[in-house]
Amino acid sequence: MNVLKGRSARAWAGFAGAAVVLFAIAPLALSDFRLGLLAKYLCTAMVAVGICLAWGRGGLLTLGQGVFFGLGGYAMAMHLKIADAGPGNLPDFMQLYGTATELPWWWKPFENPLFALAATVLLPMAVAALLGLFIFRRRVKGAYFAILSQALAAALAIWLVGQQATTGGTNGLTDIQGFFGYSLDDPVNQRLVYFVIAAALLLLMAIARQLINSRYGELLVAVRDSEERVRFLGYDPANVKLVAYVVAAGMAGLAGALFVPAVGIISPALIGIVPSIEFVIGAAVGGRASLVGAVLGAVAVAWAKTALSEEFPAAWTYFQGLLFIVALAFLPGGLASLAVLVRRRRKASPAQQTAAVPLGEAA
Amino acid sequence: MTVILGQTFTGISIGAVLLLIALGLSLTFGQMNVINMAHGEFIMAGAYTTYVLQKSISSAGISLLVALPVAFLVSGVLGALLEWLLIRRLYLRPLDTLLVTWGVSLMLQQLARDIFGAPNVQTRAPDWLTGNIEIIGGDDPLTFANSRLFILGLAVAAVVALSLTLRLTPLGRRIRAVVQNRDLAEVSGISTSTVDRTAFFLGSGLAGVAGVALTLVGPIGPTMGTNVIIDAFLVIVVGGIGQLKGTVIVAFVLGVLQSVLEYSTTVSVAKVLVLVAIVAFLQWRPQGLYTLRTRSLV
Amino acid sequence: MSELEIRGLRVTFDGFTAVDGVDLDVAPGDLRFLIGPNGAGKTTLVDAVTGLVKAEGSAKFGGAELLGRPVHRIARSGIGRTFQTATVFEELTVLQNLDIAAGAGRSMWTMLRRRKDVPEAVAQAMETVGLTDLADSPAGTLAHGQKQWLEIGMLLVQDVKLLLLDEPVAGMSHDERQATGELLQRISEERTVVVIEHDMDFMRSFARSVSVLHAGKVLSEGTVAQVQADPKVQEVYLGHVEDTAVVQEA
Amino acid sequence: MSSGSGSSRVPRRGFLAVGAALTAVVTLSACGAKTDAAGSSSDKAAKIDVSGDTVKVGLLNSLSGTMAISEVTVRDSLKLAIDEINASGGVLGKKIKPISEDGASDWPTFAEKAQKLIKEDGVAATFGCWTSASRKAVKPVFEKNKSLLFYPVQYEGLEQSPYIFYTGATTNQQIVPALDYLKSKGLKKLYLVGSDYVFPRTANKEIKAYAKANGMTILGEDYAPLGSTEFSTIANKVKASKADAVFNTLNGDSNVAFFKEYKSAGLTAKSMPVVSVSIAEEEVKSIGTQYLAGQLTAWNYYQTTTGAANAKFVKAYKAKYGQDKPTSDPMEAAYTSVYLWKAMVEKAKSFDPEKVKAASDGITFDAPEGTVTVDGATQHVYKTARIGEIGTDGQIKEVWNSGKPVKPDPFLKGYSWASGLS
Repeated sequence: MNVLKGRSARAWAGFAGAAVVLFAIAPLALSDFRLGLLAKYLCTAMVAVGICLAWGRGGLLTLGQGVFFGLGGYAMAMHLKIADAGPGNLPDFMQLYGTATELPWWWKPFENPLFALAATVLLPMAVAALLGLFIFRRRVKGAYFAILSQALAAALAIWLVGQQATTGGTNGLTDIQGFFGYSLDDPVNQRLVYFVIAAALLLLMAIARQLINSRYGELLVAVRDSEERVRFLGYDPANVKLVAYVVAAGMAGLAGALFVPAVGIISPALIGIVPSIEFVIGAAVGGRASLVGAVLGAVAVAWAKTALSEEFPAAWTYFQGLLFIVALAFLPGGLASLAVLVRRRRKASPAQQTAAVPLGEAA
Repeated sequence: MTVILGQTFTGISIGAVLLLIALGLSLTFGQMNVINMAHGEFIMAGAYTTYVLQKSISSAGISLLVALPVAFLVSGVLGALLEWLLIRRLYLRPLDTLLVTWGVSLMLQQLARDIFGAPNVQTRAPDWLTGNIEIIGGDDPLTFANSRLFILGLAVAAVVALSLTLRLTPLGRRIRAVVQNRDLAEVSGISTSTVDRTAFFLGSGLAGVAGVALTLVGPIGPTMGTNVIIDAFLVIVVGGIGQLKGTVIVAFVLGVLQSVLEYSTTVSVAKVLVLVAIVAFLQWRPQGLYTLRTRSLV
Repeated sequence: MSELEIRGLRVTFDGFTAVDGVDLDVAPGDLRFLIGPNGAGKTTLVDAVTGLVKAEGSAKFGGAELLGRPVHRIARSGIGRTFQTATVFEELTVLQNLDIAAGAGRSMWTMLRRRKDVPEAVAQAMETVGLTDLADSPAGTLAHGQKQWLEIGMLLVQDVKLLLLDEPVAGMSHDERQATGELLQRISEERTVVVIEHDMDFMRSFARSVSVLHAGKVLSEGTVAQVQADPKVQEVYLGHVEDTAVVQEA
Repeated sequence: MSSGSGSSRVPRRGFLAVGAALTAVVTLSACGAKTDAAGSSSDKAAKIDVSGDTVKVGLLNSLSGTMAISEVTVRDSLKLAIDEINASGGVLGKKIKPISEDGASDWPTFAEKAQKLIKEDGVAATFGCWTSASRKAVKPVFEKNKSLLFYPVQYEGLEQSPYIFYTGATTNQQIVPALDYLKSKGLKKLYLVGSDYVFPRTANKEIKAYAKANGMTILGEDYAPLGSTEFSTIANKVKASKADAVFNTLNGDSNVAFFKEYKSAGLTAKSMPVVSVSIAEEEVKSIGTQYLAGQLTAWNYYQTTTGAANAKFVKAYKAKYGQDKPTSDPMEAAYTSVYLWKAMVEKAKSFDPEKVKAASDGITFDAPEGTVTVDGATQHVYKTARIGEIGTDGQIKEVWNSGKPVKPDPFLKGYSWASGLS
């Protein structure tokens, strides 16, 4: 029990430490521009939290997270565009490219801020639930699931591009001025957005942590490692996977929604196959099964992209390729597994090694 | 009438291209269950091989014909190399293979950019491939493009060659043995690692051949592989893993479906509809068109 | 306590008939051994009863038809099984493995909370299969025999009425077999147990009744002595019946 | 063992920590909101770094990703112009120091890098962007920070940002003249083929309005997803339509596949000419004259454009980047844009964007394409429209030009047929 207490104390300290870094140190140490970048990285980290849950714990390689990120982002951006335009007016791009004189019906509900906010999370979750229900029930798994996810990401991106008059086409929704009444021009409000994102990330991590430590979390790992076996224990693995998939989708949706005020744009380019794969890489590098690893990995990879591409654009591509190869082929547990190794070596407890114990007590 | 015939031919020729790019995958993904995202870059390697050969052999016709075996070798060796360096460590982790080979594909693309430059390069098609054959003349003519007929022929030849190899040669028997029961094959004295590498060589080599064919219809550039790779995987998934006939049928069905939908709607809508149709189909038959039913352990 | 009742069960794979019209009754409290040469259809029979493969005919447990129902529903109706190769959740601890096995009926709310203590049934099962000391070890680190026991423990906490065990003592030492056999005898007092086994010695020591399968059909049925005396059985086994242990194979 | 250790004993009191974190958020964000209550800040133009003897300018182009093909050439010609200016003494006595950033063909990255150039580097102006989407993504950044962007590519018009100078053609300097040309040749039945994005869709909207007013008919309109390389169906449709000519707004890779299919379908420049607005010398090189010879393009500049200024530009470019590198319209517009900025700064005697803007009207430059003049009202440029025919040598030969620079009219206000468009 002492061990348990020690660990929870450490996690408590970890959370507190993260809060201090995110809420006190980063805002003081970074310029407005760099803080804005950090906000963007934290959004990818939020997606990584969901990926950690669904992929790391549940074994579902979610190669379509871009879809949910995009749905959340578009839901948020649609509301903000309507709000920017003001009552009775059409968003700027519709006036430019469209022929409609009033909002399309499927835009109308987003006029309501509460609906839009709820939709950023619930819409991706609903889509994920529908898809998951079909896919997991029919036991489409592994490679099929991954390729289907990619196909869907591609289909959504192509569709959005094709509907220029109502979705902004390739441009996406840009030039977002305000965030629920606060002007995004103002650096103070940009900081506010950053704080909201940082808080949301911590909240998602707490939710994920609770799920991972719960009985459900144990069951999820069991499903990942041997789905059929779980079935013979009387569970329907489809439901177990569905929960993780839907939660991950909701997290990606929230990330997309907060990405919009932080960066000021959402576009089909953020939805397709490539961004969907890029969401995964951060979690893979940091350690897909470790929450902290996945989050730090996502932030580190996003940061490396900015830093490297500022200096050597071509090098970034090589480096990114190399990251995938090294992290997955040679270090499947990600950087987090290195940390675990180090910790184990320091303790080197002999108790762990004595696994083979003779029988006896059975009778 | 000519429109229907024309579109059917177009669909078949789209199917032939799909078939060529998917054929190599039917071996590496279908038989060996390796999701190799760098397959598209092996296609690219085949196309660049054509380009390089054309620089040294001035006759477009001869260089194209020479390119077929050379591209097969170049891409095949690249594939075998990839198998030896990375994939053999990952056979038990198919999803990790996907991401690792995605990394490889990024690096190969950048490599192509550094060697050949970012812009597309051009190859000349031989004159006998740029024209077309008039099937119905007159005011409303029906023509079949020579390049498309050539690709169709190439695809058919490749399918025949592959299925004969798998069925009749000792190598083919070994590949099938390893696919069906790896452990048993191993204890029966088959070197599974050699078989894996050979199968990868063949599959990747076929990608090279597809690359040569693509120079006749599309751009030759660093990203040409990524444009087609997902479609190719979908063909295999819908056709059923490990089923050559499934791959062939599905390639042509998707090709015709695509061309009909493109004609009656728009290209974007057609693309989306085809993808949705595939998802729906997999609801109905999650294991694809043809499946091997076996008694499986858990 | 209910009875397993199989009538005219047939399983075919692409034209090959693996199980060809099997009739089988296993009474409550029985400890039935299914034996037969490789390819006799033993495992396929169990697969069919537990919903893993499609089958024709009828398989009823406690009067309820099993065929055509999804795997997890069959499991929930009180039927559990193990596999030839022990399948436990290697990355989870012994305790976690057992806790999951115990929990198919848990509410959403319980699932989403942490496990606070060790459930009574789990503690008991750990005691029964002798893994209490290893409660916090990952199952992947267990010895082969211990994994088999963990699987049996999982069936116990799952509280199934019918246990279908596929070669539960494969790879165990003599002492371990003895302990396992005694465990099965005790378990079968309250439940129905069906064991697929190649180890004739083990079968002779612990079986209450035996069914011999050959080429998808039931060849012979009865007590150990009856079956061993059956000339048809001796013919099938080409005299190997007398050997202490027939090499088992997948 | 596909994944890392599932270390399972994990802290219990996560929620407590979250509680603490949330408290922190509420407190801090409350502070943020309060400071804002004063209202939005008004004047916060980015600081331009003019310390020392250099002035920085930003070069914002995709150096990686799908758009790198085109945008690298723009970056190269921007650098050429900067080198030339530096060699002749710089601007207001300061050498220009280019800071190059990679937009990576990704619109949010463009916005991010634009912010970096303005806020971190303190650039006096930024040159670059190619796609409309990237321009739309950075537009708010430049407007918020009151910093200048020079955009060198022909585009779909309907835009006039106070902080962007458009040195490429707007529609009335490229598409409208091309239509005039087709009309004058009696090619009145058109088929429209384009990539599925903003420029083609907007351009085609204008083309349809023009056709309606000028007795031309549009027989069909097809869009292919960006990067699409399967054009056999579109070629069939075009062929079946029996149009007089095709108006092509396809982009990038798609052009290669389209022209290969076009030829396979038996269509030629003689039987059904194609007018392209996105195929310049660089693209001709990668598609091949085998497929392109005889086809038409509409631009404001070709490598073959006559005049001393162009001879000098082509020579300098080839000397710097290689004899086999062609020059093209967007490259020329980019090159010109640097000189235009220099002239504006010198007239304003300041790097301050507001003063530069104020000085912009009437600035002229003897560009490779001929003399160009900045229209201060629209911040576009007067340009000469040219139609060219692609030759078997890969060069584009001018077959028609507008005679004098055309006044930019991004909203087509001077055209009655376009009244319903915006």
